[in-house]
Amino acid sequence: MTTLMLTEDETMLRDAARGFLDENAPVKNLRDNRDSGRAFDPGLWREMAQMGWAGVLVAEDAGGSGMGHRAAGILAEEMGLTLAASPFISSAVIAATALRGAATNRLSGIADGSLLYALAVDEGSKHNPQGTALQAEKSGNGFRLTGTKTFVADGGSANRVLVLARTAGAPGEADGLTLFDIDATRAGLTRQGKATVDSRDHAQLDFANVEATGDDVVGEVDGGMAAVTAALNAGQAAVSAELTGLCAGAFAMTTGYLKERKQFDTIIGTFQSLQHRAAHMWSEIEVTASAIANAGRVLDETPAESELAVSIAKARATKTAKLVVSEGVQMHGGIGMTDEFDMGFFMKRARVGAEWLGDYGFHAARVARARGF
Amino acid sequence: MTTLMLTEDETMLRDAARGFLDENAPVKNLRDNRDSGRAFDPGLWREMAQMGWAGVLVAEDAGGSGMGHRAAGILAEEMGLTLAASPFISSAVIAATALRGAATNRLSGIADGSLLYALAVDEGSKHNPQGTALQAEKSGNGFRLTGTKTFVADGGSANRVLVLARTAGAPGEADGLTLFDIDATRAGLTRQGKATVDSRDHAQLDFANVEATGDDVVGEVDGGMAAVTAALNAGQAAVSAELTGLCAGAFAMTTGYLKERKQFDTIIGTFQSLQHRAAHMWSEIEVTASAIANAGRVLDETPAESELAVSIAKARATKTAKLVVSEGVQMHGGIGMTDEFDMGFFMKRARVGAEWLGDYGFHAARVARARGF
Amino acid sequence: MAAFSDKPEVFRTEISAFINTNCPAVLREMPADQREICWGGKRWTFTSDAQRDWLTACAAAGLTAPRWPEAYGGAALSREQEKVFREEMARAKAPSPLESFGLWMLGPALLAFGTEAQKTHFLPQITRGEIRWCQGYSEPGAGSDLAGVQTRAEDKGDHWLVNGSKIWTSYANHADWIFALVRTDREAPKHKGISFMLIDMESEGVSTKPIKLISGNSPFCETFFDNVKVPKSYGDDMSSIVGEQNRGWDVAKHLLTHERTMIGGGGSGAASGVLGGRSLGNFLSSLEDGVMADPVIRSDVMELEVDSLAMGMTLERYKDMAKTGGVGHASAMLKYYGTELNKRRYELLMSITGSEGVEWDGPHGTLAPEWLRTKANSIEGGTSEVMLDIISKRVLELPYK
Amino acid sequence: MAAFSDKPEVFRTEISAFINTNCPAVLREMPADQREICWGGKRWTFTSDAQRDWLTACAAAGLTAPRWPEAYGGAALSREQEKVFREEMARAKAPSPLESFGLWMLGPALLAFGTEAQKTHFLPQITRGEIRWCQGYSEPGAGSDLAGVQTRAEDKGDHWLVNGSKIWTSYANHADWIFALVRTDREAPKHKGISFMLIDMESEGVSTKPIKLISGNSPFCETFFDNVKVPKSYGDDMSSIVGEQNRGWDVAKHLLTHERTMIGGGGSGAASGVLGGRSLGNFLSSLEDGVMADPVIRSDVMELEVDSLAMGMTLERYKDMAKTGGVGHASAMLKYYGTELNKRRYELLMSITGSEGVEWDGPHGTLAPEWLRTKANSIEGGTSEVMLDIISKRVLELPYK
Repeated sequence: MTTLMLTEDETMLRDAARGFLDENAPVKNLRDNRDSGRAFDPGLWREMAQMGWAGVLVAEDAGGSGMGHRAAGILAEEMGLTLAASPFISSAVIAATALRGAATNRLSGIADGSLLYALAVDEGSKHNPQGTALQAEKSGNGFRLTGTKTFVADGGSANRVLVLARTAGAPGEADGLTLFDIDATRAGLTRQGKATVDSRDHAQLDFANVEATGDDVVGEVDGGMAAVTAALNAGQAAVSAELTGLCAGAFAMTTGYLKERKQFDTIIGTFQSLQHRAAHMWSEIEVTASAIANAGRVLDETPAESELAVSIAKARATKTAKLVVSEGVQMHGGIGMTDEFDMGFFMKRARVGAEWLGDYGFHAARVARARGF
Repeated sequence: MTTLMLTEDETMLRDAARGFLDENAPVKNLRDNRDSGRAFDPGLWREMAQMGWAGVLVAEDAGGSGMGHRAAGILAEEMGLTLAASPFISSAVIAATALRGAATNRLSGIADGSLLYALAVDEGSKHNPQGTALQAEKSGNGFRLTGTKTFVADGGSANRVLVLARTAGAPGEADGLTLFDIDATRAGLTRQGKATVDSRDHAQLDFANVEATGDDVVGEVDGGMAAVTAALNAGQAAVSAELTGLCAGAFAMTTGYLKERKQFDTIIGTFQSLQHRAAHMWSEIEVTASAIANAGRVLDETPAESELAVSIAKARATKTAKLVVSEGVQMHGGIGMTDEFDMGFFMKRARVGAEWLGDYGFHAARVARARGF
Repeated sequence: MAAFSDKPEVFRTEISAFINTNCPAVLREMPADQREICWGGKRWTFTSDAQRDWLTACAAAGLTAPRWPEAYGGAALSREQEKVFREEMARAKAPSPLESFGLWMLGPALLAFGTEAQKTHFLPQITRGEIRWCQGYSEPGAGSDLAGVQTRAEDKGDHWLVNGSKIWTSYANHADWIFALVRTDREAPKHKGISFMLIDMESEGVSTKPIKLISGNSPFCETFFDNVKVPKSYGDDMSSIVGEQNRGWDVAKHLLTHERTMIGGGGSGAASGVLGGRSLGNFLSSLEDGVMADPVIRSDVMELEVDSLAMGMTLERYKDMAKTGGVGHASAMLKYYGTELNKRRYELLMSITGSEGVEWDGPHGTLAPEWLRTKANSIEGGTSEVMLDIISKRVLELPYK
Repeated sequence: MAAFSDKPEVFRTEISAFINTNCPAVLREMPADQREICWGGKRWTFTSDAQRDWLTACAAAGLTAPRWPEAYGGAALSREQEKVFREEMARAKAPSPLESFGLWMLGPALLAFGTEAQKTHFLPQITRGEIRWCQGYSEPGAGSDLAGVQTRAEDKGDHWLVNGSKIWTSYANHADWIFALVRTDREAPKHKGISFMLIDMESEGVSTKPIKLISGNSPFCETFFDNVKVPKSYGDDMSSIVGEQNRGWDVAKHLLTHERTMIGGGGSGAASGVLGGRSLGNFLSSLEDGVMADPVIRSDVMELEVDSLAMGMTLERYKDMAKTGGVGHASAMLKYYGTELNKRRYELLMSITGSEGVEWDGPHGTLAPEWLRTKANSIEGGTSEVMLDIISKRVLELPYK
């Protein structure tokens, strides 16, 4: 396997992304988006698409840049650094992976940024694909979908939806699921936006006899888990990378504050207890960064084995982000609690990221299973 | 209910116990016991008995001092402070509680310190009374006991054994157990001492067709759990109290060291990171001390409700002791690692105390059940 | 003013009858989480006639400040009587008639440091809920360094001229008066030139600006003093300064200890917020299946419950200690442990409720803003770091530099 | 001296053949936890002829120090070749032929700071396992303050007269020579008057006293120097001091970084001890039923496994970083995290094994002494607190006082 350090190309990609995002999507943009009630800036997304980010996982012959999962992780990490909001993970990572090998026009639509996908998988408060109860009843040559999906990221702004539905078996069973790729405006599908703490687009999708044809099926009928697994792994790795970038952003803000803030006539960064806590946080971030790099590497090089690597990354990123934002707010004292200051945005996004596509316990349990206990 | 603060009488008892133990059972005695291969000092135990400690839970008309569980906790806590080894918890707390209402001669034997009891309850590596498999087969008017008990505290030096055996049902069931009170020298009972890290008396007891009569039964046949539950609660509370005293002992040693030790030409107690860790430890100890006092209070005043209070105490004491001894060794640096220094004894006893009569998870789960989840 | 019997059994009967007679049924039948706290004050709008009637009845009987002397609007209850009163209130499900910074903070300060005239004038206004007070300690940029007071009061003969600003003044935009630390001697050492001053918020030059928090709410304000004239005296023997001039730090320290114990109490249980008086187990049983099967969540919840119950016992023990001899600097432990515990509680509630919990208006009501609000628990009223400093230096007596 | 091919594929075949030919089957079939490490030295007693033969063969091929130059007893392998060698060793289940402080510590110091004569003389003795070295840094009472060296070497013309004592000298009672920090200039500032000296333990006046640890074992000694005469030179261009006189602190610092990375590696997995190469899952499956049903234990084990695997990736990443550009002070993180993780691992193993784990000679072998031994991990080679100081000041550049 290749090294876990960044290659020269990857370093260039990272630096370019950082330069672009610092200029075009600083944390202030998230605040502006929130205050103006939009989940992301379409203009920014167009520029990202033009730079090849939307097509990072789409092959070049389908119009993408085909840079792979490590590169996707680097981009997600940089977006986390400034909390840049975009449909990147839903469309460019999850949908692009799910539709790999599917119709080229979909993939090129993802790559050029015109198709915005959302993955509708969960139905309760916790990530649980196998728990899918949403029914896809056979009807003539097609299906009718009925049920409710919750916590659909980018579900309000998406123009297409990947939805996991049950065509056989009972909730809890991995078999009998089917993945559909449908237009978000299809009759019977209503979308209800949810105001979440991270000020991003999350929606509840209600399906009432939504018609789907055999052409809408991704992968095999009753084989939806196989169709969605690679996409989930890719998405989980990207969310982990975003969270790790978020850690770096919140941590840099915190150490910056420790170096300048005075209390009792002393720079607070000289207080040894804060120094040790900062050093501990940095250690956690470093260890997590390795897991993120490894997840990208495994997804690119031995994708069949990626579940363990991805779950280590998501578990670590979730836990590390919680530590870093909690310490970040505490070390900032009162101003960290004010809406005027950015630290709160990091805390809120970390909480949503902790739940998206599986929380700490979900992934830690997957690691345990993979490791034989 | 009465206050959780010490009453005047209790303060006097504590001060008297502390004075006696400081003089007669400092940590050095544990070292001497270990180096001479004995689990406790019989002379010391005689003196304890003469002061009424062995009869702390035995009514005055049976020769005891009848001071109750809070007093027993205070004594156990003081013993923990200097790691004083004695059969106190096994005999004076557990057996005295199990035999309450039984033959007076047994109780007076406990009170005068001549009867040394051990409770043989567990058979695996974790506390689990209901898991008892040791068979008590009906045989004529009596029983024949066959099976193995592990981790029997004071099992090597006891002259009597309380043994929980299965007279009906299957391992895992609470019903069908019977508690027997038998002589430790009875034919068919072999005792194998185990060298444990705390240098105290722990033994494996093997029963091969050991005969018992109906007179040996404590409580009802098949009602052993009822007979042993009060004793277990009392024992768990006393172990918790001992661990809390152990915390106080280890913590005092550590803060003492912080106040005198120099490194890099500075008293290490001035290092803020160590100060904050010490302050955190002290906070944990204070919170645990409340739980200990409460367990004693509930055992004395509303014993039927004691399970929750006792499990809170044992869970807190176990966790706090682990923290305090770990930090104690770390803050002492190299000398904390040497056998010559006493801190290691605290760490070793804390580990054994963590397991004795139920570990953290056992008691936390009991709290959860009592609290409705 | 109702007078209650000294005999314990009679007292219980009397107080129980008082509650049953005077607390309107509508208040007692309302679920705890839907009750609105009555804060009082000139601009208070009662949420119902029942709320007004209950306050009026309690104030008349001295029961908004049960332990204060009758002369100052209290009921002069003993500790034991107060305990019985609380028990009977809980039994009757009667809400507290009045809460305020006047009852919690200024009252205790006046009782300890005020003149007879100050007490007679200000305390009954508090107990009747007529005047709502706020606290002006912190200043912008000063953070934990409360003694770094820059707001200055210049001696202008018959009045003080106050200039400066305060931050983290709770609900200053709703308050009628403020008790504030101001610097009355700029030459004296840091802790020696501060006075504890009572200022009418309607004075010319006082203005407030709410601070929006990450929770979306604005429980705090910035409060500005721009050439505010504060009379040196509000009447005979009634200085606008509580305690001695330039000794306001003593008053503030006294109150800080008081405040810490109060804030620490938040850590013990489920008194308010999303749990709304429910036990954690009760809340958990309302969740969808499967969540509690996760060993990570289950073990975290178990640990939280153990620690919360033990903290409740600790508050009980410390209250008893405070009654006999006092707890001194050890109160910093209650503040530290209680607030950190409350943060853990809310982190866990967020984790348990998953994607529902992160909704501002989700099925768990105000959980998300409450969660964010808890992050301030370990900052306000002295940060956790300051508490640990106090414990290590004052309680454990670890050496200074 | 065997010469191996430069071509990767050929090299793999050759090295694999070498191992298969020279490593006796009895060593390769032995369970990992029953193997005894070969430490070498004048007084070494081989546990078997096989152990001796394997050392002899490896030493002859330079493979006890694969990356050292051939002139000094190494095999001059490239990084890639060394990796292949380790892979083939693992595949063949061949044990390390030799471990020693000479290979780990003194060798790297001599390679970086030694004269040609020092290297030619001392290094081959190390690679052949003829001389066993120990490290003499710490002194009684100095703790983390390694530069607080009191052991003094007085200049007596042709020799140094050494007096003082060292503590925590690993296996000094089995060592033939010691590399020690001694003060050669008592007037100079703390860090400037120290030299890195090589001393024959058979010299008159050297004595050792094992230190019994809480684990019951004595891996460390106190080592005393009582008027020990150390020649200034062991031969031409072969001073008894490595590097410049009075600049021994540079040598020591260089080695400390090296040591930290090595110790941190202990945190990543199950290389040794009670797990004996088994995975944690494998160990857990050997336990009695029910233990893993406890959510507290289960969630702790899951967390440990996640962190251990991530730490393994981190060691890999840092090794690669060290190869290109170096990691500098960030190595302190590996030491800190790795040792704390290893302590967690053993606390958990003790918790998992319950009443069996606390037995000195229970069913889990040496678990109890290993557990106690891990407590030293975060003390030796720089305490966790020192590592956190290094990270905060050197890596994060948080301000000094």
